[in-house]
Amino acid sequence: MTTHVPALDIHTSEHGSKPNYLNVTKGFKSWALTLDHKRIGLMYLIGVTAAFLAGGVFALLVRLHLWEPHGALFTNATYNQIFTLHGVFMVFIFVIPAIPGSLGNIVLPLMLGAKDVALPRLNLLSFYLWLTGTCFALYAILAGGFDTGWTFYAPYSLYTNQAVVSIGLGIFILGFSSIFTGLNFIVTTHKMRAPGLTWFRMPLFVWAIYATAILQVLATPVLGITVLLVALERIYNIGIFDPRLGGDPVLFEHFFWFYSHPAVYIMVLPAFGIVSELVTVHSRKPLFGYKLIAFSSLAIAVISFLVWGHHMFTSGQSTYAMFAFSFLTFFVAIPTAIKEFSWVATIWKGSIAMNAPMLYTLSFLIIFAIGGLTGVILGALNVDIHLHDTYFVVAHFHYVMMGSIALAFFAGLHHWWPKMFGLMYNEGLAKLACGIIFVGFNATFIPQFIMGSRGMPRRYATYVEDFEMYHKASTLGAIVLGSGVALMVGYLVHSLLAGKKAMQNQWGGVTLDWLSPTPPPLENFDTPPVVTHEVYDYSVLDLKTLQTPVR
Amino acid sequence: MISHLIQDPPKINYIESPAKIDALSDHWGQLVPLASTFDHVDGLFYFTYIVCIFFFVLIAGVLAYSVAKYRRKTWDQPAVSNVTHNTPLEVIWTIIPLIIVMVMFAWGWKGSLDMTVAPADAVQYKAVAKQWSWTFYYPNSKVQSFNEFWVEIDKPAAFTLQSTDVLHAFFLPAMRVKRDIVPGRQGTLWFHPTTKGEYHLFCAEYCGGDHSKMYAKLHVVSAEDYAKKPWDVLKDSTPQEAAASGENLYKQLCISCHSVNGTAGTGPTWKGLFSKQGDNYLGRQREVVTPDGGTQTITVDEAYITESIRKPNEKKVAELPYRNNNMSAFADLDDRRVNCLIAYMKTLADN
Amino acid sequence: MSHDHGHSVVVPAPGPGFLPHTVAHHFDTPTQEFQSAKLGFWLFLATEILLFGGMFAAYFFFHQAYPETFHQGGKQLSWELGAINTTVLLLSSWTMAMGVRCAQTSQKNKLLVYCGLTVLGAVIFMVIKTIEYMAKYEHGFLPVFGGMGYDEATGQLAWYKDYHGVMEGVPFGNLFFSIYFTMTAIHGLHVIIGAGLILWIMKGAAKGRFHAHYYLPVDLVGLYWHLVDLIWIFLFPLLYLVP
Amino acid sequence: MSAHNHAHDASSAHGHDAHGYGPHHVTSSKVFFNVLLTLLFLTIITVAASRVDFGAANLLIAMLIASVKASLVIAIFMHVKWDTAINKVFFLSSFLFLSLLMIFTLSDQATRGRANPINKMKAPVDWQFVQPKAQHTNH
Repeated sequence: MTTHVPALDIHTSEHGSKPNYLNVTKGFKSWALTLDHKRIGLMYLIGVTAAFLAGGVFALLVRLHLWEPHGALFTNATYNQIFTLHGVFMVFIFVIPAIPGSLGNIVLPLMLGAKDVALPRLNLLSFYLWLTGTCFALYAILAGGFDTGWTFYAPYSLYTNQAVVSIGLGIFILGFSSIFTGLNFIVTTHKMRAPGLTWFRMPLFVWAIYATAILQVLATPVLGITVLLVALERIYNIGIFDPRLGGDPVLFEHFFWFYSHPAVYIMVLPAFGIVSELVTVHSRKPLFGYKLIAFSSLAIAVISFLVWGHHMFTSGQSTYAMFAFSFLTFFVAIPTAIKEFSWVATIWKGSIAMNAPMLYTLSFLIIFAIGGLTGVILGALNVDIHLHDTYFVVAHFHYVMMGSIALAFFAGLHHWWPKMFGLMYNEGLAKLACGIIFVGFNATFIPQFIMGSRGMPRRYATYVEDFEMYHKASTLGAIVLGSGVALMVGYLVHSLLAGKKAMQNQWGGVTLDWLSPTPPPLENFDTPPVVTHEVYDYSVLDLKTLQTPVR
Repeated sequence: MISHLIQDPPKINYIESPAKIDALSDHWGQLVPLASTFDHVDGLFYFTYIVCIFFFVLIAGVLAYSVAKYRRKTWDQPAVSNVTHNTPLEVIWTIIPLIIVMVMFAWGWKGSLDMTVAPADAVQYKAVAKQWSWTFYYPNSKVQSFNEFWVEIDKPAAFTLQSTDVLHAFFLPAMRVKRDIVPGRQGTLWFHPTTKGEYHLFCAEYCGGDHSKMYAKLHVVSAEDYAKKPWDVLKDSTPQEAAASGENLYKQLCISCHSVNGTAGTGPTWKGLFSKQGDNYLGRQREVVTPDGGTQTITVDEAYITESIRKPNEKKVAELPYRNNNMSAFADLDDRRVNCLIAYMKTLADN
Repeated sequence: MSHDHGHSVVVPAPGPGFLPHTVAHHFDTPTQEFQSAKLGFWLFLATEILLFGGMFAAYFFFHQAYPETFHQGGKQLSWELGAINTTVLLLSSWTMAMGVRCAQTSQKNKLLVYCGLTVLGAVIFMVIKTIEYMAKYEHGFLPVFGGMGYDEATGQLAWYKDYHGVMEGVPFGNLFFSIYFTMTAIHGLHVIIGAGLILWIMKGAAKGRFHAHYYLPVDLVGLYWHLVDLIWIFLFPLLYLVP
Repeated sequence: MSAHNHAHDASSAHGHDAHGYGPHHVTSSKVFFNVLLTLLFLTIITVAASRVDFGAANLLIAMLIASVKASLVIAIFMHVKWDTAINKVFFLSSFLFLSLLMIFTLSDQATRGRANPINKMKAPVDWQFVQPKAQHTNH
């Protein structure tokens, strides 16, 4: 890659002989108190995967309950708790920390050529805050559960007789975990780059995580104060959101969406980053429109602060506010469209490796196209008035959250799996699982688009018979989707026990993460790297020796 | 909560789900057939829909073609092209979507203004939402209807919306209208029904427990039928009719909290509220909690039940769990309807 | 950089009585460490601004909705005590700034004195705050834990007593006091945390940890303390002198 | 009394320390003291201004004085005047994003109910809007 690169063993990663971050120290304490970004990332990975599986089980329960119009399994009250749990687990405990916390933590310092993140102790603190917040959520379940929906809309969240204070404090703590992660990544990107790694030589994953981090730092505090106020309302009846006491529920919605709309981009921007990396590496072609993608990440970050009112078109906010919010909403579509077009153009005339990470990426591109385009439908004011709070919205954001973000997370996981563990998963099973997930996902959510546009409201424990057919189709799809995810978890765990050794540069990447030994040692690089070539310049890759960059 | 799963009794408060409405018959078209003048909603919907399908086919097509054509066959196969950018192309795919979305915005804005500004001759109704029922008020009529309402065809109908507890939303899919109902504030909404029939009204904003059962039926009827005030038809001339009307009201208003078979619900069961001795119905003695926190023993007679319907938390039944639960007040329920409910309760008396 | 283990950069002490500082292993230079921590702390302060910002937004929102309530509510607070507290915080902000300056110039004893004065300011502030809270409690304006709730029958708040009827005639007088107590309580919490941090700085300063070559923690705690002051600068006119 | 006189204080040295952090700025005590006096003076102005009724401008004037005080604290006490560009940008951008929250939220409330002619139409006499038990009455 550069003249500074020392001789590396080309064909195998000699992780057996040299100590790497996994085996350099042993024992519970060496993990629980580690300051190493890769170990913290791995702990996040285990945690968020558990949260994802828990959220997935709740989702399956929701779908199974809706098999019958009268509800097949639970009482309405229990159903309400379960969909709330699904939302809270998936949004706050899984999606928001998933990619930055796990892959971001592991890969970002590697990509920057740094020995660690800038503030390693803060990094560990954010993980434990995440754990504490999750414990609050679990405690809230034991304390009787909560049935407010993940949005905690006042005044219902103020009146309901359930454990809203515990989960509110849990989300406050999870919020600070997210803030500290973002803060850390901003500082790391600014201060820890290797010599020669100028801003426009940074991989797009770094750009995406950086843009995400800005959102995390600037938007999350408002969520913090909002849930704190809800808790205070419940304990002291302070009345800011309680209409009986002069408060305004719409103010709650403003506060909530001031965070939660940017939060959508906190979730999706890292996914964009992963996909940007993967399309270029697996097409072995420089990313098309690198600068435009980098700037569009920042543009999305800024514009996303100006559009939160589009969640409130029917809420009773003023007509002028609706005008402004709808107008600005359409501007978010542009940088997003630019990204999608650029990815497709990158694949065009590339050398496309049809391996598991690329299959997940291609699935992302298809699903995200649907998720993004249906978002455009929802941006139009009068159409949104009809579609708001129906299954159309549910399907739309699942296309973005589950279909796009989770698939990108899986893609990244498969892509960096050999880097993280030095081991390979079963390629055939991986492709099969990807296919099952893709089919199951679409089977779950396409019926929801149809019933939503026909008026099926969301968060319904029972429904009118007109929608039975769509609900049954959706439930069947969910079962397929669930089995695909189960298969994926199965072969990934299996690979840890009996996987083949991975190569040092498994996919032929030219960013710094592939320059480090596999798995990386404690401080990542044997020699401090220096960058001398442009980003994604595959001409430095020696194709004959398969993966190793030219020395 | 896991314990809740196990302990949850089978569906005691089960309401029959509303029957199918023909307007929603099974076909794979997109929107429910429109029954209002807001056709620009569908127009814009189908326009954006087609634009989206075009872009989706474009993206998916290019992807499929690329994957088929440029698939890597040998490990060391380099990319066919190393192009990194193409400024004219990038400008084009920034500008064209921008123009398209601006068209969508303008169209949507125009449409939503139409939906905001009601014509001056609109008939004024009022809808009051509470957990989990709807009450409808009609102009120049003292009588309300519950969970069912009537409007006249080809007359614009304007609704003032109120909530007595939490957020609800008034959603008529066939009319393409929806509006959140914020407690403490007054919401408004209008539509112009153009097709006779029955339509679903849903609560679209999550409002807790029986959110999904907060359902009402809209009847769009002809001028002749409307003139008969179908909401004002209450059959209570004989005790049997009154009891039947009472049962109907029970299913609309009370079923989610009160059982009639003796099972405990959120509120006390109605079975055996009275005991029948000959032709007389006798109320039981019951301990109740007064507003000052003390308890007293009262007789459950007609007067007490009437008070409990209109001001339910004045004298709450002292048993657990009822003393901890609040019932929402039905202060507007008129005497005839209250009497119908009492007549129905008497049919549940034990001997 | 495995072969660099044990070769961490050490910043020497400027003289006797001071301790050298070892730069964290993953940084190459002390400047990199300083700038990283500083940037991180500024970002943290930005989140604090937005956290309080939500409260300020609520303040303006309800001020716009019920201006008369806020006017009447502001009159119930003692602007004299508020002004004294403002002066105390401004003075303590100045002593803190001087403290940081002493750390930069390796003046150990003066650093300790200035930090001590700052903590004294915090204590005076909290004492005055407590006096104010007591007065409001006696008026029945303080939401206290237990026995709360909205009484459906009387349409009143259990906590909002208004014994002297001073807020009569304005809508939702409870809102002003809710906002007053929430904002000042969160601010007071920051004062206490800030005072604790300064005490921790004093402990390190006594050992000679902070000097011209390494004063990072003093600098950061100073920034935190100025933020506390900054917020109070806005709270004072908004709550005590409500226009 | 004004801070402007001291903004370019000659004694504010840009020292360069080879052992420590490289360039750092030590502000002179005189500047700090003058800022303190200015802040105390502005506090008096704040109280004085609140005694005069400027009508609708009251809030604006109070916020303006507070902003001047805050700027002094930020620029001098918090050393932002001499800080790196990136630190300035991030800290000051928090105020920018906060103003977004305030502008949209407040303008929503200020314009609610307009352009909504139904409200202006006369409701039938037999029912009128009744505030549902939200009225909060004092004794």
